[in-house]
Amino acid sequence: MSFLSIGYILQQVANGFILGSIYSLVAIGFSMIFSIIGLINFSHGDILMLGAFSALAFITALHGPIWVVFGMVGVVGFLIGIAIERVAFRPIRSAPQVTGFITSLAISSLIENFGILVLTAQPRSFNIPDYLNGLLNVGAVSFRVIDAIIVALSTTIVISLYMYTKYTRMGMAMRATAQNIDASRLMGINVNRVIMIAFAIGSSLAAIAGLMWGAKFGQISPLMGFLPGLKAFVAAVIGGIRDIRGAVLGGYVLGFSEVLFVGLLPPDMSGYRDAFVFTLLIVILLIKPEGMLGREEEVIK
Amino acid sequence: MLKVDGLKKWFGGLLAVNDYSVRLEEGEIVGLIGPNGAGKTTVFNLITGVLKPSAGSIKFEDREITGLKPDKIASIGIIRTFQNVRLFGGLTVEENLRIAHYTRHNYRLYDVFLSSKRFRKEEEKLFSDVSEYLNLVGIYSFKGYRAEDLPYGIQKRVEIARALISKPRLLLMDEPAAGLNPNETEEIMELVVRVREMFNLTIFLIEHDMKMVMGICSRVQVLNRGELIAEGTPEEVQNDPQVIEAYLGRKRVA
Amino acid sequence: MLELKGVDVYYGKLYILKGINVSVKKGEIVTIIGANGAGKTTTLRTISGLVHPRGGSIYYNGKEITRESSNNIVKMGISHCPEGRQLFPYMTVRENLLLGAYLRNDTNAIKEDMEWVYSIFPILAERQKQIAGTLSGGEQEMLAIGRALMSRPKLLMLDEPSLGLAPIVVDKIFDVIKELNGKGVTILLVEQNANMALEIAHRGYVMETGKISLQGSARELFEDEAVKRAYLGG
Amino acid sequence: MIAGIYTLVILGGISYTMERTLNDYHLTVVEFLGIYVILAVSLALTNSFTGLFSLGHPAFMAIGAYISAILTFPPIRKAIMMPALPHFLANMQLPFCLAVIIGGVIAALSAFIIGFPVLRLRGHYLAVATIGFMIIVQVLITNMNSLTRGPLGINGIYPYTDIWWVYIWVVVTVYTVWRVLNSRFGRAMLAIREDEIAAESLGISLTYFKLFPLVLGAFFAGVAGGLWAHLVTAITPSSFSLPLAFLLVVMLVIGGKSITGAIIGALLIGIVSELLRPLEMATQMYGLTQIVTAIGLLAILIKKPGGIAGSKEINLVSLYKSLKVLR
Amino acid sequence: YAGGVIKIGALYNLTGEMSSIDAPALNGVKLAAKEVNEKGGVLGKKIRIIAIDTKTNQKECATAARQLLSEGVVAGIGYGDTTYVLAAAPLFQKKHVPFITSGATLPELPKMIGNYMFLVPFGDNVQAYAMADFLYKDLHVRRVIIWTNKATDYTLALSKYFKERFTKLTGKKSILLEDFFQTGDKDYSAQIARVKALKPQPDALFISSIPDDIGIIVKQVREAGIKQPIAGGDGYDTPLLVKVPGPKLANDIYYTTHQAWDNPDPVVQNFIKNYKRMFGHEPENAFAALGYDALMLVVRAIKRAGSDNPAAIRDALAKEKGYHGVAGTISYKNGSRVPQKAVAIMKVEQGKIKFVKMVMPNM
Ligand SMILES: Nc1ncnc2c1ncn2[C@@H]1O[C@H](COP(=O)(O)OP(=O)(O)OP(=O)(O)O)[C@@H](O)[C@H]1O
Ligand SMILES: Nc1ncnc2c1ncn2[C@@H]1O[C@H](COP(=O)(O)OP(=O)(O)OP(=O)(O)O)[C@@H](O)[C@H]1O
Ligand SMILES: [Mg+2]
Ligand SMILES: [Mg+2]
Repeated sequence: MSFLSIGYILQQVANGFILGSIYSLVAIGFSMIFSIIGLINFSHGDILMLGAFSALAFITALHGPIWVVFGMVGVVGFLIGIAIERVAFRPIRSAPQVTGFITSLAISSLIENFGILVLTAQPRSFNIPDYLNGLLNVGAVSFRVIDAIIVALSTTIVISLYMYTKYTRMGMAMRATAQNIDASRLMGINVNRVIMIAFAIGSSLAAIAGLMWGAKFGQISPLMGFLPGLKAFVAAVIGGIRDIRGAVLGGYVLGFSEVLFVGLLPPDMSGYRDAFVFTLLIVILLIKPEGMLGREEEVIK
Repeated sequence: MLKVDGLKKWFGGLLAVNDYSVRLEEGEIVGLIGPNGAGKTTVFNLITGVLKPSAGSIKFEDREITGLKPDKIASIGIIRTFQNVRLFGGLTVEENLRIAHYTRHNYRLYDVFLSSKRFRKEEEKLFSDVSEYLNLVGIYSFKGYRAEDLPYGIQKRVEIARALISKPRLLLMDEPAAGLNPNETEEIMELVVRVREMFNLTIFLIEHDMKMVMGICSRVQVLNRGELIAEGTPEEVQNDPQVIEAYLGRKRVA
Repeated sequence: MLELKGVDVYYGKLYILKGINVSVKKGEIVTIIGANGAGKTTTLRTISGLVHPRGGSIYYNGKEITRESSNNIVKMGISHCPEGRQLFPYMTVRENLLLGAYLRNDTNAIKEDMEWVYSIFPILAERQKQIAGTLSGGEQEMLAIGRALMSRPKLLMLDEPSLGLAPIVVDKIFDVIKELNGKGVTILLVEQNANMALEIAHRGYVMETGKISLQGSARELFEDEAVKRAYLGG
Repeated sequence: MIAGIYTLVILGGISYTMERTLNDYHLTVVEFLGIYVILAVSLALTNSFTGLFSLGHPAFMAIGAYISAILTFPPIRKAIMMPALPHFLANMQLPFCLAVIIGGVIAALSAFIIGFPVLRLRGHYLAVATIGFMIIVQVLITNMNSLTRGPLGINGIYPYTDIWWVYIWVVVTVYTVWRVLNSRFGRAMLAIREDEIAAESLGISLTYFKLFPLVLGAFFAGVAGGLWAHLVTAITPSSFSLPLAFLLVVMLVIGGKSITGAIIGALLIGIVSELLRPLEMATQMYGLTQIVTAIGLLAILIKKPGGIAGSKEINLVSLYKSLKVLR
Repeated sequence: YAGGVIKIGALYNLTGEMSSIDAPALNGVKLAAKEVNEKGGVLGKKIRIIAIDTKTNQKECATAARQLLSEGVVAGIGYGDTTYVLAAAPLFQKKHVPFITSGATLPELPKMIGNYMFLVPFGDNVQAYAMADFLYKDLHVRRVIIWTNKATDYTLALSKYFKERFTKLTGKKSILLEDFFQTGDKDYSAQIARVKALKPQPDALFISSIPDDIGIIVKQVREAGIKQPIAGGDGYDTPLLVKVPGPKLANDIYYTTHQAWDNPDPVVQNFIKNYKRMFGHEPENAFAALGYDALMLVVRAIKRAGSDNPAAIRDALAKEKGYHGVAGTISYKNGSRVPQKAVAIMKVEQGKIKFVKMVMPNM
């Protein structure tokens, strides 16, 4: 095919990378919450939506520099995370995992339908200052300033978060809580606080990803959260949920495969894209049943 | 009845079991002892198919069972108990035993739907068996409790009852007396001896309680760092200097 | 140092601990013995705040801790080596030990203590980098004990520390308990190996179906006919 | 046995009365409730009893729905609407009952094929794989225009589904699952749910007893899909998608881990949205139903994390005894 | 109102994915009902709208339709998408109650469902033909590429008719490339790259999209430096078309729709004014106008029939000869229940939407 030039492929790789960066940011937040209390949090995507709308509000009201908006949205997500954990998830913490999952569905439905009631279902445009839309060219590859910011910011966040969980006391406490709550208590870890912080950080990342989403695609709506939420779940699982690096990897795999399947399949096959993407993901799982970075270390005694 | 030859198991760089062999004759109670981390549980895991051996062969009644899946091996008649007790925690004691009755049923799916005679007969037998085994192990009064709510000691007994009700030919017991006080240990010893006679069982036993090992085993093997360092009657093993050094400690000899 | 007054504990609707009174004085080794299901484990879990009593109260150094959360209780110097090991299965041996010292900041002293634990259980030193979930049963028990030691407790509660250990290691553990006690650590010990427990303890309690049925000095209990018959073996 | 017959008769009587007295709308609501019961009870096989977290039920429904719809469709209309149908299908028109069963069987067959590789996965890994399966089925239906008419879907399906078909299938489903559960097969499933390793060590084959509930559940999902198609009369690829899977899981969780629980959950979820509708119509606040339902759901979960029925079953015999119907 | 009420059912997906299309339509219906009632109702009776949210779910459509029918509505109005009409309308047909879809544009609908089914908008064939004619004759376009959302029936049908007409005008080779995407897609870089790689370049891009996606598509196409005209159907009738890409990028876009909002016609301007008064904002999209027209059509039919008997209403509806509505003038001719009405062609220039002309393609 004529369009399969090197430049074309490089461009697709770049696009996959940008998309993957957003996905992995959503997924890492998802995976943080998941790994600690085993909660599949389907309201994660709706927090992304709330982040996007609050970003829109800040941008319209403030006209401030974009990094201030990023900061404020992060704080909003942080607080939402704390609130949701307190009200909905703490009371059912000792219940079976699937109860938490259902709770998150209920929260998600609450947020979405409140969103429709208050904001109406109409999508809104999300316009960012012009300089962020400027086109950059590197060789054959072109992208926009906001894309560069997205990639840089998510990479930074992902790396610092990894460092945080790996090397700080709080990070250690998080990993401990993830593995054995009672034992963590006995070590003197304030489990409630740890879970709350994990929720807050995870939600804050979702909110920031919401801002990125809006800035990249230019449009947001009260129902926008479903798909990213689902993708975060898929990415986190594919990567291997015990390790937040897995979520990052899963996010990129998902981003790349979505872009590349459209990019490389002949146009009339592109309707099958999602089937290909999910077939690939299932195959990955069959080869590595615990996800790409997961490992099965249960010894039978 | 059981023939194990040249068994090896690597965990990464660690050779957990090295060139291990054993012969069990019908009706015997044989002990397997050794320091913590010697590889005893690993041997059980290899025999029951939970782990795949790195080398070696396992034969049960002249049938090669190396590499078979655990459920196949179990249905041939090799049943085990676990060191860390693996009950069906959310279910009652009674249900735990009913499940284990599994291999003894022959009815088919259509028997179930038609509630055929065969089905009813086998299920009736099941109910009487469950009571019988609960009584045998002395836990009848706990039958309605959820297994995971029970104290550790009772859980150990439930596990034994569960293993017995599936009518094993060879029973592998991993530390049945752990967590029991001396009196309870004695009860378990009696129980083991009794069921061996009742069902003509062969028993392979891992245990750190020397009173139990010395009391009921006809032969004892000693494993250290994956290798057999001694084998013989309880008395022989007990006085083996290597065993004392590595396992029993000098205090106990006195 | 520690005092339980009329403590009632329920699991759901089940009445488990029925108004028990237990006290531990500073510098003592106190042991609780009793049959399976008597409520020994529950007693320890209640003290360390994993379960909260419905009635009665618990005092530690004169301060009421009945409703206190576990992490605060641990901060006060109580360390609990729980039944069933409760390790962090995906962490290495070393990391598990470090978590035992979670509340401490004295890096050098932590290192020293870790060396000390390794000297008690040399096999753990060998297995430093192994994931705790893959340790053998006995190795896990050693790690759980080691982890409890790492917090430098004032009161150490051990729930069946000898479970699954080779005889030579059991002896070692009882030696260590005595040694620690010699250094001023108060000890509350739950053991099935009642003979050995009473041998090193100062005082003991006998528990039966959620009640304290007997208490006294270790010697008294050791010589009590009923205790002998029920718990010490023939 | 006698209790069972009593129940059949009572339920039959209720159905008869309803058929006679209810209007079209209420009858439809009842029929959907029945379909929900079939779905929830059959999904309970995997999700509640075997501990396999499957979200793939809508995929099996879709398969059953499409197959049975194509099979009952009159050849004349097929010639216009689906001209590219293979010859044997184009000329075939089967009775409703048979079509639904074939739909169920093919759904079960697909469960068998997908189950073999995928059931090695556990927990959330399985959930993702089943979501993937559902999306793949959806994509195939969307893109196989000649068979399925793509996103437009199939419409004008004859509304064969009536309260009696629903009644029969509810009874068959509940009976089957109940029998299975109280046999060695069901006990093997419970064992796998509680501890795979221990189950295996007692001689229970994981492969077989994971496949079995999936395939059996898929059969009933396929049947429910067929009933659904012939009740709604129009189906599209998006009729059977993730939100429906979530809805079914919600039923199971608020009901509890038992057949009784699954039935309670299905009825509750099915009835609540209908009951709340007048409120929504009166306030004109659309979305209120979902909000109220969500809050109610949260309340139930916090109060009863194990579900309304927990893992308890209604014992029919003792129920009748306590009502003094039976002596 | 001495004469009581006339119940008219409204089925819309007010929550879920379709809500951005359906919610404005219901608003239009409500506005029309309010206006009618303020003027004394019809036949001395008040119109009561019974609206049900069917949650973007066909099962809900089927139950809600039955609920409406059991409440005795004399007509049903609803939906901006064929899929949901197909679940609800047959039930109305069976009970011989007319169903008027305010927004679904599949021209075969009445044939598929029966003589009680009516469309308010023109069929997709009409608008697609109109656009093909316009591109060919007015813009002198000879080579196009077509992008189609493969996940909805509306977009598939639109592309199908466009292709049919355009190849008839210019020959098969005039379609340089057909490419596809799906509802909710966010990244069009692959499709864009394929357009850019074409030699020769197309004269225009025909992109068949629903309202929720079109803004994002235009934004990315223009950002990538593709300058050719973009053309499409009434799915473009949403503020997002301009707002998402911004006025600079929203340029050189042509689309067909039902009505031009800047049409000085008092019917249109009053509608906008009253809508704003009632709901606090301007109509979100053309579906609002279509919903308004749908109810007005029913009311006119009731008046003409002099009865609120559903069968009588149907007969009167079928005889509609020139209702001058917000979204054009509607008449059902020759027994067809798809209106013969002119298509408005709009142009977007630097973010400004301009009316180009009305077209009535010969079919
Ligand atoms: N998956 C694994 N990876 C690495 N090492 C392992 C693994 N499983 C077991 N081991 C190691 O193999 C050795 C043998 O373990 P095993 O459980 O067989 O010991 P054991 O003799 O049963 O000891 P105990 O008496 O303490 O139960 C141990 O040192 C253990 O740490
Ligand atoms: N989570 C629980 N839910 C309900 N009952 C429980 C639970 N945990 C323990 N029990 C019950 O509480 C009682 C006391 O148990 P506990 O574990 O404290 O006994 P124990 O003395 O430590 O026994 P063992 O020596 O076997 O460890 C037992 O009857 C047990 O069945
Ligand atoms: Mg062992
Ligand atoms: Mg205990």
